[in-house]
Amino acid sequence: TAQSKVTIAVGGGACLCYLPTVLAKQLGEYEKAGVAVELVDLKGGSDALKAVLGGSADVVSGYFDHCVNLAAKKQELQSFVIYDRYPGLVLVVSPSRTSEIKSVKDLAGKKVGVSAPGSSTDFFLKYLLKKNGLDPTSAAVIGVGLGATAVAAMQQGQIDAAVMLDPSVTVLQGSHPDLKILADTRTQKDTLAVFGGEYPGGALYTTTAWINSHEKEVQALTNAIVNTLAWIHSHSPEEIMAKMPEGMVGKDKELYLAALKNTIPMYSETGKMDPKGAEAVLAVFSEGSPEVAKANIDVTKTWTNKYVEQARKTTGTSSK
Amino acid sequence: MADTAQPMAVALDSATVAFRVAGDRVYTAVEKANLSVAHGEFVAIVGPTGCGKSTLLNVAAGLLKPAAGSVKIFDQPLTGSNRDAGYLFQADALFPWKTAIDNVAIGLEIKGAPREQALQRAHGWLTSVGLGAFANRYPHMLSGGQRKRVGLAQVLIRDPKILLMDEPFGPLDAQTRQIMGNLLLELWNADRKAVLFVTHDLEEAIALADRVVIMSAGPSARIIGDWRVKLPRPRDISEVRMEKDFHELHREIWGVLKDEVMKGYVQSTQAVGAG
Amino acid sequence: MADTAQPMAVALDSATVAFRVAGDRVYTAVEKANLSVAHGEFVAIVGPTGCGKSTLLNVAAGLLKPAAGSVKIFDQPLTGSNRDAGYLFQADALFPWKTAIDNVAIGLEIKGAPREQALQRAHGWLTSVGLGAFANRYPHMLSGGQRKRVGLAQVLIRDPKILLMDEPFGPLDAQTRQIMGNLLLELWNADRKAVLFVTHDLEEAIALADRVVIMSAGPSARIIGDWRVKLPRPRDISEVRMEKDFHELHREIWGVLKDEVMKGYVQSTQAVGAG
Amino acid sequence: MSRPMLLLSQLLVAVVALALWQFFATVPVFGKILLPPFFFSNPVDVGSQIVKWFSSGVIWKHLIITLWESILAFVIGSIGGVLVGFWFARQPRVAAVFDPYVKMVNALPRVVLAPIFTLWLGLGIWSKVALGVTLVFFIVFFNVYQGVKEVSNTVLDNGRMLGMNERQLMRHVYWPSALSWMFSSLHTSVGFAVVGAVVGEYLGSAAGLGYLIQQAEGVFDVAGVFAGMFVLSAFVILIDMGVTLVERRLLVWRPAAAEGRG
Amino acid sequence: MSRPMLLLSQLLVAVVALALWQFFATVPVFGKILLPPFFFSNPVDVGSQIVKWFSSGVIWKHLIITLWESILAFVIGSIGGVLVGFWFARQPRVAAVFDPYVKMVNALPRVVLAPIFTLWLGLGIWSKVALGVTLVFFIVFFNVYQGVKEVSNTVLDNGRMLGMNERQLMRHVYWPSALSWMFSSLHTSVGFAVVGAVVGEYLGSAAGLGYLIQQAEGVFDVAGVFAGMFVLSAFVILIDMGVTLVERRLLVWRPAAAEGRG
Ligand SMILES: Nc1ncnc2c1ncn2[C@@H]1O[C@H](COP(=O)(O)OP(=O)(O)OP(=O)(O)O)[C@@H](O)[C@H]1O
Ligand SMILES: Nc1ncnc2c1ncn2[C@@H]1O[C@H](COP(=O)(O)OP(=O)(O)OP(=O)(O)O)[C@@H](O)[C@H]1O
Ligand SMILES: [Mg+2]
Ligand SMILES: [Mg+2]
Repeated sequence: TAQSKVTIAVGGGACLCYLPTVLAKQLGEYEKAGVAVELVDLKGGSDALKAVLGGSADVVSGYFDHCVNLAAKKQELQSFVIYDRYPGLVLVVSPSRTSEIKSVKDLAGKKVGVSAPGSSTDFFLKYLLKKNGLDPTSAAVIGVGLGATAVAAMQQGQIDAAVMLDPSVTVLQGSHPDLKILADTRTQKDTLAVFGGEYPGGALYTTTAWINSHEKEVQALTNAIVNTLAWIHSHSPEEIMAKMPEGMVGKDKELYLAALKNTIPMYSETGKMDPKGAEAVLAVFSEGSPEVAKANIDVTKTWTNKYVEQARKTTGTSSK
Repeated sequence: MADTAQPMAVALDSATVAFRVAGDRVYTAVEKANLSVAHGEFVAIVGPTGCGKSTLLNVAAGLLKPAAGSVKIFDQPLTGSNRDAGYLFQADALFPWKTAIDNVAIGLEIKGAPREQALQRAHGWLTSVGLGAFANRYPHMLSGGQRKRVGLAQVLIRDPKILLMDEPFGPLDAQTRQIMGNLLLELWNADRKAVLFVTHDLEEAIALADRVVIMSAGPSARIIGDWRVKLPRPRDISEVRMEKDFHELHREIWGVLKDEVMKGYVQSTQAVGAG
Repeated sequence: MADTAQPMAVALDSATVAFRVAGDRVYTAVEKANLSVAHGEFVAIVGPTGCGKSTLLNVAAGLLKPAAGSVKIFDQPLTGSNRDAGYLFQADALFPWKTAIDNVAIGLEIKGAPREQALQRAHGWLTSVGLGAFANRYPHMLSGGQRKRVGLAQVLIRDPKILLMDEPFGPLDAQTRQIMGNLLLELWNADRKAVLFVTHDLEEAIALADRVVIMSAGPSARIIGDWRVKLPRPRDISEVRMEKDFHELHREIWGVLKDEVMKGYVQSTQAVGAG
Repeated sequence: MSRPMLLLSQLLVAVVALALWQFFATVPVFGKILLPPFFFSNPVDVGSQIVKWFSSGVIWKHLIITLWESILAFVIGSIGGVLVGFWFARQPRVAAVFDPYVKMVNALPRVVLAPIFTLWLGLGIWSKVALGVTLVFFIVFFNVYQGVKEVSNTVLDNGRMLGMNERQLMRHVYWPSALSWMFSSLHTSVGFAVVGAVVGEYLGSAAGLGYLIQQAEGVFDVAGVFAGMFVLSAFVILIDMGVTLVERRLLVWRPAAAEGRG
Repeated sequence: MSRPMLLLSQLLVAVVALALWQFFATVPVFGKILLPPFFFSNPVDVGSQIVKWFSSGVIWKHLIITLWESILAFVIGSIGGVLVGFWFARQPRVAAVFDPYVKMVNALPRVVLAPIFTLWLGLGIWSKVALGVTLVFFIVFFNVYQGVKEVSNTVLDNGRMLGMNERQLMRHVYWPSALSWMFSSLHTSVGFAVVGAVVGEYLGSAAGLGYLIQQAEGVFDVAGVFAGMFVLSAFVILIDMGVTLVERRLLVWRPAAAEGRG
């Protein structure tokens, strides 16, 4: 059959949280499933989303929370496969403040870095503050990005804490082994503690209209991702790294491997959405954004497990 | 002064020209100048430095609008620049990015002449002004007098009906001046143009012109004299100076001019509101 | 020619000046020129247009390096620009961003004179050249002759030991020319400077100078004549022209010059490798 | 054109542009909205956002920070550009040697340099100023460098013959002669100074218009993004007017443009 | 300075700079490494990265895309700047009315506009070209606009008196007179064209040097980032040499700089 072409906009391809999308391409899973995929890197999740809404890409590989967020803007987006079951957001204390800041409560009146004001990291911080009985606005939010700027700001103590993602966290841990971590949603324990259930991170999602008119492609993409997830959980981190393109691994292979080991538990085994997780996303965003809170969002419309279930039937994947 | 039956090539009717100097102050350079040049007439303007000769030429060229009075070219009020006139500027006005020959040829090219032909004729003109061998030089590689001659060729090649010339022979030696003067007279004889010719050399003015106009010193310079030169045509510039009439006229005009210049010198030093 | 016991203010020793024109071709403007000006001597240079007068002045000013030969100023080889000389350029060289008075005062300010005093003396000089009332005009608001006179004041106010003047009175009327000439002579008399004065007006050259130097037509122009003017000092320019010696000398020089110009005219039209 | 006429025409242009924007953002043309509101918002929303900012006063803090950064970037970058431009123009050897390096540095994507600026200058205003400076500097530098080289040879020779030393030539000849070149580059770089400051804030900051814009962008509030950009642009006009005033003052000596004569 | 001498000096500067970099990146001064390798890498690593890219040939694909984008941005932006610059200079009314708007647009942070370019032009090269054009255009525009206004009044009057119509004045007077202004802006904007292209890629793309740099940055591979920027800058020099060649050809008529005379 003639392969249909799909462009996937990745919200920052270097982030380990998006690894399954790239790995699927490296493993040839997309071709096997019958789609030709082009991966396009964008600066962040919201840029990827805009590329899809504007019609220059077909599918977003990014954080599910945008689907909920945009439901408030009357944009119908739906995720069809979830590859991160934990969000991977880590609240880290600056090495020079380890002694002062012992818990989230101590963040009141402090400067906390997020990737950008209004981003997922920002909402996560606000949610944590609220959950710990603080006013969500009691910490000064500073946008520092996710990369070297954030690391520099942390190392120099220009900010007191930050919400970070891998590999930045691992980089900091490398130079500061006793790095103080207040919440680590790369792990099941903290995720459950913070959100009370699995909390979806990276997912493939797109407009409902596109899903409805491209069922075949959606199914193929789902198959590819589900197979890739199975592959990840049946191989060692070294084997995974060996499959990744050299540019994405970089020269510091040990760093990459360490970060990958930290991240692997976060990848979903099934690709399915946990309905409680979706509710949690709505709860988090309602906390930070009055607009979302007011919008009466039906969160079940923002995701579907239909294709994952179909995938599991047809491919008979072995993972449980 | 000139008879008005025939259409005048250039007719300034009580033209006043004022310049805005610092702030709101206004310097009246020329006041109520009446000057007309008949078709085929050669008029020379002589006057003390800074009196307003270039200003009058600019007005006739349409580059400067008089504050009061009218300018007519062949009986038509002048608007915009004067399309019938060729103007040899007092200052250097060659196109620095064109070689001498291109500077001359451009006048024809603008009218749509094919480039080949324009270049050929331009070369002829350069030779006439004694610069045949300098055709490919850019202006900055020419001497002052050479640049002036390229300018002369640039104006003459267009064969305009009215010639405005501002000290065209200023930076030339006496001998070259005569050669150029004769060249000009020859052309003018062949095809009578109206010429308005500014010079500081009274002898040159008399030798060339049909009429010599004298301006008073500024500010508010006026035309204070207008002599008809009754020497026979065609003239040869070096020979005409030998004639008795020439010397009489020269003495007469010089008498008026000399006083005027002295007056101007004193005036301009004290003039109120000039600066 | 001039006696060499005394130090020469300017001494060009077989100076050859060549310009690179298009590509590799070279145009030799002046060839093996020997010219010296003694301290306190007034030398006029006359020659056909484009022969190389300005070029010689540029060499004496240190703005142009001769291809061969030496230039000495007060017996010192000249390197860089000539600090002892004041140079009135043939082309317009005023600072367009300075008013007339600032243009004149700058010569003093550079030497460190207080501004107040510089302005006061500049005003005196502007008055001397007949422009006292135009002190606050920017150059583009002045007529050609007015600009030249500001330039004159700019050079003279510095009181340089050597004066290089390139057609300083070109755009002035005959009367103003005489006034300026007398001004120059007066200054020169009071405090003998070495003057190198380019002009196209042979009468002016004789009336002003101690020596008149004639150049041949280019290319490869040479100095072909050097006349001593034995008219008595101090002179008044308009009166000196009445003397018999004046006329004899004029006729003599003119004879040489006239031929040279005609030759130049023919030559420059045919010169090989000029363009 | 008289002054009121001019203002009227300018107003007209603005009104027409806003009307077109409003129209294409709300009314479908051939069944398609040409300026989808998700990307373009619409003038009414943007306007009300601006009004809200100013009436509540929240904007001032951000605006002042950004303006301050822009002005610092503009001043430092211009002074640097002018100085180095002059220096290069007067030291042709230095210029020849460093020429390729200057051009190389000018081609570095400033966004990538942001972490280094943060490292050196922290997250405060100075890292943003630095980003702006790297834009302004080159624009001014190249123009001043060329401007100094364009000095009329005759006027320069005259300066030399009047006995000016290098410093005096600079002050009395090169500087005034290069002024119109400099001002041309200043008009360009006013905008770039602001861009530098905003992009710097966008890459990491705690306040400023870039921060506001980024915040709006994070929650897909396009009206907020556009409002931020409008406020920004309006203030650029103010700074530019300042530049024009200085320019008028310094260039009084220029003949009026040829337009005025015909 | 002779040509080999010049090249030698340039080489020397490069060597010294690299040596200093290597030194400060590896040897602690007062117990502190001044250029921490995490942010600055070191010349050896960067060099070996470049060598690896070229020897394996992976770089070519990216390089060609980026160069192509830069050249398109440069050409389109310059032509646009020249045309609009001329138009404004010749239509003082239009210029007066639109002047503030041009300045406003110039102050928009291009980074924020990226999503709109993606919307209109897709994720391919054209959205990057657009970003570059918005930088190049303004730099060229402001200079050409000023350059046209700087035409000598006398020369312009001469053109008029020779009977030139507006088109001929443009070709024979304004254009040659504004050329040196134009070229000055072109030298500035070569760099900005590349910056535009790279930033565009950096914000979203599947190939190009900006993509390489972004990838390297994502895994904290500073050597990769610097290597990308070096390769970029080197190619800017090449484009600029092309501009200089054209400039020399078009400006043969200029007197040599005053330097050559004293
Ligand atoms: N743009 C201007 N602004 C103010 N005054 C001006 C301007 N142009 C000329 N003038 C003044 O007008 C008067 C006449 O100038 P014009 O150039 O016509 O003199 P001119 O007779 O040609 O003198 P010259 O023989 O020196 O060339 C002069 O006093 C001059 O200062
Ligand atoms: N930069 C240059 N490049 C080439 N040739 C030049 C250059 N400057 C001057 N020349 C030539 O050198 C010769 C002498 O020029 P110069 O300016 O000295 O003449 P001049 O005697 O002052 O003439 P004029 O009386 O016309 O001012 C001329 O033939 C001129 O064409
Ligand atoms: Mg005049
Ligand atoms: Mg000369």
